[in-house]
Amino acid sequence: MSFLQNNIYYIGAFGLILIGLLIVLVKHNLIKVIIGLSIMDTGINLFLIAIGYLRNGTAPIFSSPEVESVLMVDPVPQALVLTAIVIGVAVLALALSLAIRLYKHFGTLDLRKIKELKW
Amino acid sequence: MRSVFSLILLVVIGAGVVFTLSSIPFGSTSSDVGEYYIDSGRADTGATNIVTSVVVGYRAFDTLGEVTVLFVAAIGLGAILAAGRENEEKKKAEWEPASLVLYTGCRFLFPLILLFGAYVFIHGHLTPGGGFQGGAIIASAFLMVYLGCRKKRISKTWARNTESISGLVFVVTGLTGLAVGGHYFLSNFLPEGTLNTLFSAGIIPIIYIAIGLKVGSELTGVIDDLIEESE
Amino acid sequence: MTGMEILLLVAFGGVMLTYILGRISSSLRNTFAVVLSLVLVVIIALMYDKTGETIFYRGFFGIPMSFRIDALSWLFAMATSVLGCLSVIFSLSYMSDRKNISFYYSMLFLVNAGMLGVVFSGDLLSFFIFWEIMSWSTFLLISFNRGPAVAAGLKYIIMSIIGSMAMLAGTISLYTNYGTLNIADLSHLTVSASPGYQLFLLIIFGVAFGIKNAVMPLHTWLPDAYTEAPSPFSAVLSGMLTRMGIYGFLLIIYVVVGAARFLHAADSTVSSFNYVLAWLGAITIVIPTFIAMLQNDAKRLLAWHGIGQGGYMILGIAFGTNMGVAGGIFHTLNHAIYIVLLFMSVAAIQYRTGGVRDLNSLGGLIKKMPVAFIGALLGICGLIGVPLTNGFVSKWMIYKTLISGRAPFLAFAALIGSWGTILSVYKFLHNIFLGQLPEKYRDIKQSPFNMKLPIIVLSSTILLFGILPGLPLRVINKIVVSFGFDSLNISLWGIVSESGMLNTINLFAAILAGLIAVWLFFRIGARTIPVKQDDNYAAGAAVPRDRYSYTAKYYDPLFRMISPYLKDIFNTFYMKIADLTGYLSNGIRKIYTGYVGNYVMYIVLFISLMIFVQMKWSPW
Amino acid sequence: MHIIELIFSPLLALLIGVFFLGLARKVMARIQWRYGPPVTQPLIDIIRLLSQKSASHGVAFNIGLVMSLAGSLVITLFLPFGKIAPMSNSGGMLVILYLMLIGPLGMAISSGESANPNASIGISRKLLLAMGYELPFLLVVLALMTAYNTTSITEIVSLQRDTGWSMFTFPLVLSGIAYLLILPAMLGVRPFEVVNAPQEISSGPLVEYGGPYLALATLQHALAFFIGISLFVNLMWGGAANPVIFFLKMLVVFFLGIFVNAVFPRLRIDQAIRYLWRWPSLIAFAGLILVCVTGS
Amino acid sequence: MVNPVLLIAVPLGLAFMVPLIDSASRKLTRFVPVAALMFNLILCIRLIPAVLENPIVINLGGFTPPFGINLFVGPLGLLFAGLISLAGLVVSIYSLSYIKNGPVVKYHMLYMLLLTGATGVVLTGDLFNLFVFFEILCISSYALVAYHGDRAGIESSIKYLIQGTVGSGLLLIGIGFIYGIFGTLNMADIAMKIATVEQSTLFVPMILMVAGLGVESAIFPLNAWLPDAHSSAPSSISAILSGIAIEVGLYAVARIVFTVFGISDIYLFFAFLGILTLLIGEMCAFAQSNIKRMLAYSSIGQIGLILFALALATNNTVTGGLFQLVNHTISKGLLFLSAGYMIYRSGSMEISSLNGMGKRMPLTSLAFTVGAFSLVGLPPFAGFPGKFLIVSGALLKGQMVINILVGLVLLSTVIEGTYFFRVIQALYFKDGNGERKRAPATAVTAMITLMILIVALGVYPKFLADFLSSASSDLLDKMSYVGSVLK
Repeated sequence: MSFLQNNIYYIGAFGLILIGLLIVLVKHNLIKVIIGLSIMDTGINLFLIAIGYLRNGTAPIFSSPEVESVLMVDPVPQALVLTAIVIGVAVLALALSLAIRLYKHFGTLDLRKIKELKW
Repeated sequence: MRSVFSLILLVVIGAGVVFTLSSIPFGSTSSDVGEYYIDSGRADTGATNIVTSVVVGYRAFDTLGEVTVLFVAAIGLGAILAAGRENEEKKKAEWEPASLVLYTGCRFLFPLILLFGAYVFIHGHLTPGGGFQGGAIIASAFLMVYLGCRKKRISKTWARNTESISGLVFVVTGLTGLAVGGHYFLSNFLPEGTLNTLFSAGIIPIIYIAIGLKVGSELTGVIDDLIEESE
Repeated sequence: MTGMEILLLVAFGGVMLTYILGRISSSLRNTFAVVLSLVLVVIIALMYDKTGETIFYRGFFGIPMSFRIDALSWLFAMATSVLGCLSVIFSLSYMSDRKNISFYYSMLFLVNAGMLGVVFSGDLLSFFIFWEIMSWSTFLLISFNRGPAVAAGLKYIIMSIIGSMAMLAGTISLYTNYGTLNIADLSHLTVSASPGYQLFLLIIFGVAFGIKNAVMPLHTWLPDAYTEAPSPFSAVLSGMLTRMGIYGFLLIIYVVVGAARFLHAADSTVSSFNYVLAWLGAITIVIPTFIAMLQNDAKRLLAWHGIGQGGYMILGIAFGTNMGVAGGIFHTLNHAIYIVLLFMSVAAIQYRTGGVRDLNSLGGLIKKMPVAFIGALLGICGLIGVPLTNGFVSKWMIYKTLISGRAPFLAFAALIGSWGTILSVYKFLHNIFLGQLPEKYRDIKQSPFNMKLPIIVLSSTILLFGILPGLPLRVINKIVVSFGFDSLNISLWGIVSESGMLNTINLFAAILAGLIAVWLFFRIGARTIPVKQDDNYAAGAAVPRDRYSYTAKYYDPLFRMISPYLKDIFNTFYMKIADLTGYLSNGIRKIYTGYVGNYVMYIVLFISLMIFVQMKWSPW
Repeated sequence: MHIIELIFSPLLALLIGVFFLGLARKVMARIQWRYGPPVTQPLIDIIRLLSQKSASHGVAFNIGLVMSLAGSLVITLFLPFGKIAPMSNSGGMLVILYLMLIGPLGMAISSGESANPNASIGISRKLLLAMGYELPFLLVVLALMTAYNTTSITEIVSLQRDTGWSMFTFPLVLSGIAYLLILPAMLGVRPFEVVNAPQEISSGPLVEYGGPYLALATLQHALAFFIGISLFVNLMWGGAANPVIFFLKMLVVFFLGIFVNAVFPRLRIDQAIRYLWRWPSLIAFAGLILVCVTGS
Repeated sequence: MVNPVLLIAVPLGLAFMVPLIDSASRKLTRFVPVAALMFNLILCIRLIPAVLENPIVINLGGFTPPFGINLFVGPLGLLFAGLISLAGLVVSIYSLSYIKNGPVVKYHMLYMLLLTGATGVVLTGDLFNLFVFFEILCISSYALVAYHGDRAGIESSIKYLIQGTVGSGLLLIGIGFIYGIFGTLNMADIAMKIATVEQSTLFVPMILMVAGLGVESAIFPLNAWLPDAHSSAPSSISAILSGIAIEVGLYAVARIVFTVFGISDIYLFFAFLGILTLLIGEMCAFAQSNIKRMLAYSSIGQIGLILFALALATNNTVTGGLFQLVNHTISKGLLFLSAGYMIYRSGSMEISSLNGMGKRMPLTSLAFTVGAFSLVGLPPFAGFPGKFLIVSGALLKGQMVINILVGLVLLSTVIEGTYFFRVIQALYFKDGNGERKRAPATAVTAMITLMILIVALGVYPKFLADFLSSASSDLLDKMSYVGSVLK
């Protein structure tokens, strides 16, 4: 039971990543695939935060001088996650605009039908 | 059949990940770089919010890259939507006007959200949050206005100009750091000032304000493009 | 700036200049082309009997690229430049009515320069570079007159790239093993090489030169290339370019691997390689010559003979006695002369009859184009090896080596090859020149002067070398000595060797006397009245005019017996391989199915496969 | 003395050749129970033909025929007739082999020039027949040359003096038999007479020949006959010390040829080739292998 | 001495300024990329002498490496930066006249940002920074592939985006693992600490990162996006993608595998992967009838060859690999540029429609021929020295399995020769209709510069060979990298 308890964050994070991948692999609808990708992104962000987490640590902000720094969480993954989230948003926006254009051209979002460029 | 096969693949990857994770115990990783930032973060950059000191101080180059990513995405989105647009005719969809309650509610809330957004990115180096979060809040304010009162539209050039000016501010401060400061790009050439006061931590607030404006205007531009597309 | 550097500079400079002048005016370019080729001939002639090596370029990763001249390279260079000059003179009028002729001339000079580069290169790197330049410029020329020539050009370039890649592998393996590519040093270093490595070298270079010289299994590109190339160029192609393979074989067997020293040592791999090569040469003589009999297209018939004669040269060279090698080299020279002559006579006929080269629709042209007839007659006599022609002397030398070298079966193949040549070549002469003159060629004129000049020059050289073989043999003897063999006993009129000798002057005198005697005997007979061609005896029945061609299916009884055995199995085999690759590549490209789910599946598959392998066997 | 030999041996050959032609017609007649023309008939015909006018089909028509006769004449210089072998030191068996093809080639060119369909068909038959007997003949010659390890014919003759006729020495027996089987084809006698038999397509290549041309053609035919027999005698029956014995041996071979000529019907050209390439070639091939195995 | 960080800062600043410049004067925006890249090229050339002695390490923000981000400008980094700016400059000159319709301002901004991302990836010394610049490169190429907005462009862009995002996700997970294990993001720091950790745990992060970067650098199983993306993008963009983007991806893979991880017994596997990519690329290209798709598959093939050369990890082969890489950038760029205008004139991308182009556009066909000959590796052109070095380096290793692989390389050259010569024959020796019209001046200048470069490199490869051997030693020996960064 203790394995599940103290690794719940890793399990959660990689659960999300693998589910996201599974969606991308299995689903045919473009929107679902994009949702799968963003699920995978959130999973990765959760994983990064889990890496930097100290057991019952606090946010690394010295709001008042006397806050001591022993129990502070590692700030670097948080900086990485900040960037990762923004990249996730950027790619998501681009994907959705492409989806709009795709629907205008192909009339469908079913990726199995969007196979003109092959071989 | 396909899902079963991909499930097997993912299980194998999961096994590999578990095997690797065994060497990274949860909740007790000791990253010496992280400790260094916590101990000397305030001394080096003057910001009390260590995450901000990492984001804009130590790893400012990352954030510059980060801002460029958003900038690229915004332009890419504009290019893709514009490319498709001119080859089909322009039809104006008739939208029925929003109800009065909704209209006045939005008009009342709009400045408040803007104010809150500004507060967030101005105090980036003191309180949690920063340029990106503030920008997002500002964009949400504009989104609310779009949803609330349909006909309102911000002027295209305004959004684009703030975007490029704030981007320029970021790069120019970096270059002046190179020219003036200890000959390093993005080095903190302004005095750190006293901790926990508004005007402290050298160039970090300036950069964060620039980022806040840039992200705000970019996301608004994105929302604007998407809404224009959906008409 | 030694003679060689000036020569190469002039040759390559000429290429650009011809193209530029071609832009200005065609007559200027024509005169420049002739002058340039004459200058080349003169420069090479001046370099007679000089040996030496100069490094001319170190820019390629510091590997010294050098020029080298010795008797062998001088002979080949001389032949190349003379034949090049003749073909330029010949193509002045032949190509006059075609489009983008300046491209043709510049490419012709590029091929010529490439050949000179190959012949004069002192190290394998510059040899390879000039070899490649020669190959792809030939490709451009073969596919010059569009239509079916494009397929022929493609087939040529594929096989020549395979050959170049084999040579590149060989050159680089030499470079990695010995650190140098200089031919002179290599010949000292390779002696210490293990037999296995020597065999590898011989095979790799053998494939490259075998393809170029169209040895039997690698010959399939040659018939199409010769027939589809513009005729003056197919003359150069058949005369000298394909014989670069022979130059390569000589270089590799006798200079780089230096076989002369231990050729007949019992266990040495080189002699087994030469033995196989000799048998390949023998097969290359017999089968293509009999296939030539089946052909109905004049140039294709000559092309198959090109392959057949290549077999004689390989036979001579592979049989490592001084007489054999000398015979092989002399035959290369002779073959160059008469095959160019034959192609030129075919070209002259094509020029006059508007590009017709189908043997069944020509005939009786002897009255209209006597010079072309003389050229063709002497050409085929050389090809057959009728005494008093140069072909006879070199074939005699090759037979002599085979018989005294106790290889009767090889000699048998060669002799039967000669008889096959007689039949097919007579068909060539008969169908074009003798027999009934068709109606539509009633009014064709003589071939122009600049076509007659090369034909006359070449015919006279055939007779000259046939009667006085000493002239070329002295040079060839120097080559044989440079390879390390002991020199032949050469005199102006022939060769003395321990088992029987050849005296061409006596032979000439005897035949001349015989001719005069019989001519006088004939003259004392009654006067003869010249009569028109269709006034001849047909046992009462009227000889039908122009309605059926009795030259078709000329050797039909023999064809019915041997043609089932003479299908070109190698060609069908290579075609099958080509289709197979096409089919395979069509299958492979199906991997990219177009559905993005599959593409992401490939990525995930790659990772999970790697992880699975790592977890299970952990090879890392 | 050398000069005299040079001049007289071709004349002698011509004489014997014409005599053989006349004798052949006389013997054939005798076998067919009739008297037959006098032995000197071919000589008379030649003189008659020389006096008749004839049509000429152009320069090559004349030169070709002259070249073929000259070629045959030159061969006789190289062939030892008993001791008389005027030029055998300046070219061995290979030269003879190659000189033997000048005759048919010259004939082919001249009759080709005559633009007569029958002539063309006739030449193709002549060359095919030549191809037919050439294959076994080369095997036989190669066997001989390998066995005696020389390409000079006088050496072969002198070696046979001590080892006995090569027909009966051990490794060459098979080659001898093969040579016997192909001899009728080389001589152009009856079973293989299709090339210029009058009954066939108006005597094939000779269809356009009249007057002096026909004379030269018969002379050429006579010389070919002589060369065929003398070559056989030299190679297989050990030549002879003096010309008289050599002539007697030739007579024996001649009679052999004529008897064969009298008895056999005429073969079609493909039958001839099929025959020549089946048994004689196999025997000759076996002979060569035998020589190689035993000789080396 | 000029600070190399300007290589990234100046184009970025100019990119941000483009909207302002555009509102000022419409015409000027077209020349901004040309100016930026000209600046970059001059800066790179000025830096060469300094870099040859010892690599320049720039600490950004004034913080020493393990704590701040540093740029590592060694010979290898400078080679790539120079190559990017050179090819970028030529293509930007080409696209002055090629890109006329559609949102042109956005095209130029995206184009400059793509090249900045590429320069960033090549120069950075920090793992996460590499990821960020890699993202800039990817996202701008997604957008530029869809620039034409037609069916093919959008379809290939969405497919490229999905695969690219999965790839960068994997890369990020790999970086997360590395940070979890070592606690630092600086490449030199990780390289130093790599030995402390047991090798089997490092395998999964390495595979994830290599797969992530591999998607962009077109290694076999991961390159399914490339044929569609390169064939439906505008030709100037496919020239940049083929010439620069995949090479930068390969640089990243090489840097990760050689410098950061440096586990030498995996190199043979990458050699096999390279050969597999080479063969599949060449075989697919052999069966194509669409000219740009054929060139895309041949890019896959060439990348396989370069990966094979790099994976053999001796100074000689890596120099050969880098030489082949430079040659591929230049000649593939030339091929795409000339193909661009030929397609523009003939209307369709089918090879059969290019018949007779030799007469209609003589200079462009000559450019195509020179590019094709150089790519196949015929002597007077730049491909031959590259192939010569790779094969001689590989044979020097002496192992039997390597010799067999070299045999396969030579075999694939034959296949490559076949399909390129087929096209050349279509250009010159088949008759086509249409009037004779030359390509515009800017395109012609671009093509001529590339042609001169190819012939110069082919005839005198020595002046590049010395620079490349120092670049290969920079890639191969880890210790000097770590030493110069964490001195």
